[in-house]
Amino acid sequence: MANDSPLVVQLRDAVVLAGGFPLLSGVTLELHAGSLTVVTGANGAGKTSLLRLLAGLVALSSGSATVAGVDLGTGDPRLLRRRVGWLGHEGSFYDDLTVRENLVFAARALERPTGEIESVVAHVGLAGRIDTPTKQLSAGQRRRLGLGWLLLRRPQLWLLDEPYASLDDEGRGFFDALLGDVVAGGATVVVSAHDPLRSASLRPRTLHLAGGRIVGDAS
Amino acid sequence: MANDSPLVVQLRDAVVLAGGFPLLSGVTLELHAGSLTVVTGANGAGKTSLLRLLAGLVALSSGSATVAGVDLGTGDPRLLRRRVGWLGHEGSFYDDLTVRENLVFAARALERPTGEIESVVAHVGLAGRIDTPTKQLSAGQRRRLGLGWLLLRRPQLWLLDEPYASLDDEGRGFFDALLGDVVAGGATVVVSAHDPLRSASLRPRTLHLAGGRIVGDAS
Amino acid sequence: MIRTALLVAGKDLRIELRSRVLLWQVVPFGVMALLLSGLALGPANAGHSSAGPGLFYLVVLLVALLMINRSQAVESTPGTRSSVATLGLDPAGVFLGKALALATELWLTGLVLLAGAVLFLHTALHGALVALPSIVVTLAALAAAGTLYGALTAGGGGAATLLPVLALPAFAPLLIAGERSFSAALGGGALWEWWVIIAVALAAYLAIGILLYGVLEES
Amino acid sequence: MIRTALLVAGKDLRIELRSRVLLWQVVPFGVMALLLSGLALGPANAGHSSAGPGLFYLVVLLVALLMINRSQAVESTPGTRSSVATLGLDPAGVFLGKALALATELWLTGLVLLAGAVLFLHTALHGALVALPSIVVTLAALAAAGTLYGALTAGGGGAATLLPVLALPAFAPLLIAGERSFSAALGGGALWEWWVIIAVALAAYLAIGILLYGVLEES
Amino acid sequence: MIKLLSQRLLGPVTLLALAATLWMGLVVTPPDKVQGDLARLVYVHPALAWVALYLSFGTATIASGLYLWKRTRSMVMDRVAHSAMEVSLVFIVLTLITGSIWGRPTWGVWWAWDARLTSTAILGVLALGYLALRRANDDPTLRARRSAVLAILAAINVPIIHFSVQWWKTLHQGATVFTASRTLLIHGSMAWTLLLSFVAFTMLFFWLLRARYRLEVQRERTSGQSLRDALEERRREGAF
Ligand code: HEM
Ligand SMILES: Nc1ncnc2c1ncn2[C@@H]1O[C@H](COP(=O)(O)OP(=O)(O)OP(=O)(O)O)[C@@H](O)[C@H]1O
Ligand SMILES: Nc1ncnc2c1ncn2[C@@H]1O[C@H](COP(=O)(O)OP(=O)(O)OP(=O)(O)O)[C@@H](O)[C@H]1O
Ligand SMILES: [Mg+2]
Ligand SMILES: [Mg+2]
Repeated sequence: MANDSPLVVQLRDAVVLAGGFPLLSGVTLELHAGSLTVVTGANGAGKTSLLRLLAGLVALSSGSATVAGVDLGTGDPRLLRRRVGWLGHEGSFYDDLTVRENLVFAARALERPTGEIESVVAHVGLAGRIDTPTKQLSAGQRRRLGLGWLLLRRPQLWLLDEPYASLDDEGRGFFDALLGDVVAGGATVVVSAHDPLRSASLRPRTLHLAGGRIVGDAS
Repeated sequence: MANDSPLVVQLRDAVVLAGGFPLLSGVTLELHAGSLTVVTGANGAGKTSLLRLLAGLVALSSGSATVAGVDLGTGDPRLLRRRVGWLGHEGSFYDDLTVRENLVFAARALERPTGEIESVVAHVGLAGRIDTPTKQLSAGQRRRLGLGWLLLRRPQLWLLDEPYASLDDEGRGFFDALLGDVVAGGATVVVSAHDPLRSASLRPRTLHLAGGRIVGDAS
Repeated sequence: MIRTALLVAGKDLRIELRSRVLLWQVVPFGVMALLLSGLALGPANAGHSSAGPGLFYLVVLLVALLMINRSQAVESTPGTRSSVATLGLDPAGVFLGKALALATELWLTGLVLLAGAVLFLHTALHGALVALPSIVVTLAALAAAGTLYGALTAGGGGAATLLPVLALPAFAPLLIAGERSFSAALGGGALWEWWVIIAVALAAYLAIGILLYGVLEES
Repeated sequence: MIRTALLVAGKDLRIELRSRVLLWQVVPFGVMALLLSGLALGPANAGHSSAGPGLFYLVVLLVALLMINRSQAVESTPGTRSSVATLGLDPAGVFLGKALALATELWLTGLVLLAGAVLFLHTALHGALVALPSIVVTLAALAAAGTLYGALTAGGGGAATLLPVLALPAFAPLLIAGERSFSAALGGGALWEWWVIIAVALAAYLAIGILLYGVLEES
Repeated sequence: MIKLLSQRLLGPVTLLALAATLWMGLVVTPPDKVQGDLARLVYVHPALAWVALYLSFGTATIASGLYLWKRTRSMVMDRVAHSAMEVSLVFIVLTLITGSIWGRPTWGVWWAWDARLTSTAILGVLALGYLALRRANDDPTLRARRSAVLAILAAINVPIIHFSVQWWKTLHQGATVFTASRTLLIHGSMAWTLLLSFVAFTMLFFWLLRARYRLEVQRERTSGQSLRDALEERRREGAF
């Protein structure tokens, strides 16, 4: 796949071990800025592990990896983490803080204005829950808060682990629209999913994982 | 809907409160043995709450409810719980025990033979992970273990909260087949889902929730 | 009830064994705390052999608090709670099982601490051996009370910190009684009054646990 | 760095404030522990005013262990870890912030305990006031050290029990120095040697934290 | 009619009894030979202690027991237990304060590691723990169950504390201060005043208990209203 936008992800034979077990058993991959990639594969294939590697949340055991300009072997993982946004399986906030307080914390941490927060919250459909402690949110509402958090951050590389799970129809529609926006804005998006993306207008590259390796690659 | 099989669920104006907030704001519902019901609704509509009420995991605040022959207001919730099976958002086992140990514990607790365990594990596709501690399983593998746990139990009332989430294609196929079996065997199944069921041969009753109430009911 | 108790005790002990927390963390902590309390009192008081029983029980208390926390933490991940609840285990059996597991752990730790007291605090070996029966029974009572208080404070955010507040007043008389009869053993005598307190406490906690543990579990 | 520190400290204190754990649980626990240590020592020793400083610091230590656990628990739900990691906060700032929040909580609790010591242990009020500066600095050092050790043992199953094992040896010298200078204040004197130890410890822990907290956070 | 009257009269009569105690204690009775006016605390402190330890703790325990017994389980019992425990805490604190005030001049210290003092303090922490547990649980049934069990646990604790602290103390210390104080009570007017103080503080207990209980009922009534609002609002959530 020829592409002249800069490389955002460059993995070469990346291996990730956990307690002697290879989560990733040698992944070679290049992703360009502004691309949309869907990672599929059976349960336990290594999708989440790949995303975690790209987020700098697990350490590289062998091979080489450069993500968002940071070498995962030698670079500063903090620099990398500031450039990626992560939406995981679990809700991912301080459970005792409210929706608003969590977002204020994130905004301050990233030195962003806090003025946008209300509109972001309304955007993801949580306006009625803005002062509810996060631990009381339903599964889908947590997901939505996760999206709000990313919207506020607007990272360079979006890593989304099964984003559709527990979102309702309207949420998925919103999510698809967001994805289009983000990619058009030049950010790179990697999504792990068991379902194909719903929107026909998004034409993602699809990677198929099995046994911790890429075994299929279709654009 | 006329039906002469016995009633398994009978709710009348059921209200469930959490910290003054109505998770369910008055649900009236009857379900017969051998029925398959899908509960849909927007995020935060109350699907999980309804399932938790049916499992006896949250207390009824007002209204009346009888589930599997147990009155939720006055009956013994333990009796009810022995009759229902629950598959929740979260993995639901002792994280430090292996797949096998968890299932052995469940089998012993229910006074079932432990001989079936190996075959159940193979059935849900975890044969290679039988001696892995549960906390190391991937999201989908946890779901599969949850299904295995239910298979072993064969409860009278199955309560499944978004079972498709994080299952791969093969897992979903397996799940659909299981659902058919279970219903045919006379058990009652309630599933919360954002997607319609995949199998065309299953003809579920679909309840639509909004604001903690049932606002739509289609067979 | 006994069957359930053994099942639950076995499960708890297996989890403990797996994590090696007892060996690597709790016991060293106990020995460390013994040394530290000696330091806090200053050489003049600690060298005194009369301080032995008091310090022994103080440290046992600290260790017990840690272990009670762990014993409850195992049960209280949200997913685990729901799934295990639907096994409908006999609450009296669960109580006895958890208490038995806790007692076993306390007995083991107690032995090591006793050795520590003999070595570091100049407690007479002979006296320590004479005191052994009273220690065994006191620790059993502590385990029964601890299991109850653990269940009382399980789940919820600040539960782990609430435990010591509630449990300390309950443990105080046990502490005193144990300490007194230990001191009496060192002095060569035996004080039946303290035995009465310890035995009554053990019986009372066991009875309350068997009768009321079910009330605590439901929620 | 300072900005991050204030942000993090504010967040931690807000979470504490929300749960009221300090007021309702930690402070009563401290008072109870004071009473209990008095009991464990028996009336003869406890009545002695010389026991005051030792017991005060012993209880402070216990309270500190509780609070360090809480301070880390807030960060260590799996989802929270990933999301907050991708904020890329300055680790030195995070360290300072968490230490500041912890110190604030310790100062407040220390005040209450000091009052308790004056009331229950007959510690001279004047002496206690003279000792106040040394107590403030010692508690700050404890907070800095505690934050470091907390991060060291964060996550993982047995973390809560591992903490005391590691932290107690580090706290021992602080405890001794604090106790000595408290005793000296009661005697009307001031011992600059102990001040040196406390100040050096504070400076060392702060320096280590600022330099190395980043290393601890990654993993 | 009698019920209404007793409800109406409880407050005023309590106040009257307290005023009478005050007048008897301060004016009618003579000062003590040894302790002087300080001895007048005997008309406050023991009665407070009685209410704190036995009356209110006992009420809370019995109400909790009734809650736990399936046939008498109701939120009324839960409210009574809660109210009684709160009142108990207030009285325990007052006992501690009056005791300390008394102890400072007589024993020379605010606090001594005496059996009775220690057990009172422990009981105070128990009551505080009970209230803390209530705060830590939002769900009303869960809260009611847990706190009822705690009250029962605390209750078995009370005799154990009593005996252990007693025995433990007699092992370490000789004479107690209380036998000495008892000799104070020979004079007729003093005995009567003491009796009156017990009656007055007992009535005060019931008055406070009732007020606290009513407050709780009131609170629940308003929360009943807000519940209806909450239900309305929740139902509307889906209706767009
Ligand atoms: C903080 C200090 C004190 C506390 C916590 C305390 C607590 C109590 C308690 C709980 C009782 C009720 C005992 C029962 O009825 O079983 C009581 C009774 C009594 N206390 Fe105190 N007390 C304190 C100090 C004092 C002092 C300093 C004096 C007098 C010098 C005193 C004199 C009495 C007397 C005369 C009674 C009446 C009951 C009897 O005669 O045994 N108390 N106190
Ligand atoms: N310490 C370990 N020991 C053994 N196996 C491990 C360990 N840690 C993880 N695993 C295995 O590694 C794999 C992790 O895969 P990962 O979570 O990346 O899967 P996934 O593709 O995201 O799957 P899913 O679709 O279920 O989310 C699983 O098969 C898991 O069982
Ligand atoms: N204590 C509380 N205070 C306020 N709101 C609460 C509280 N507890 C729960 N909620 C709200 O109650 C609803 C819970 O709904 P529930 O979890 O049943 O939703 P759901 O239909 O399963 O949604 P999802 O599709 O997201 O899983 C949510 O709107 C949540 O915000
Ligand atoms: Mg995954
Ligand atoms: Mg849900």
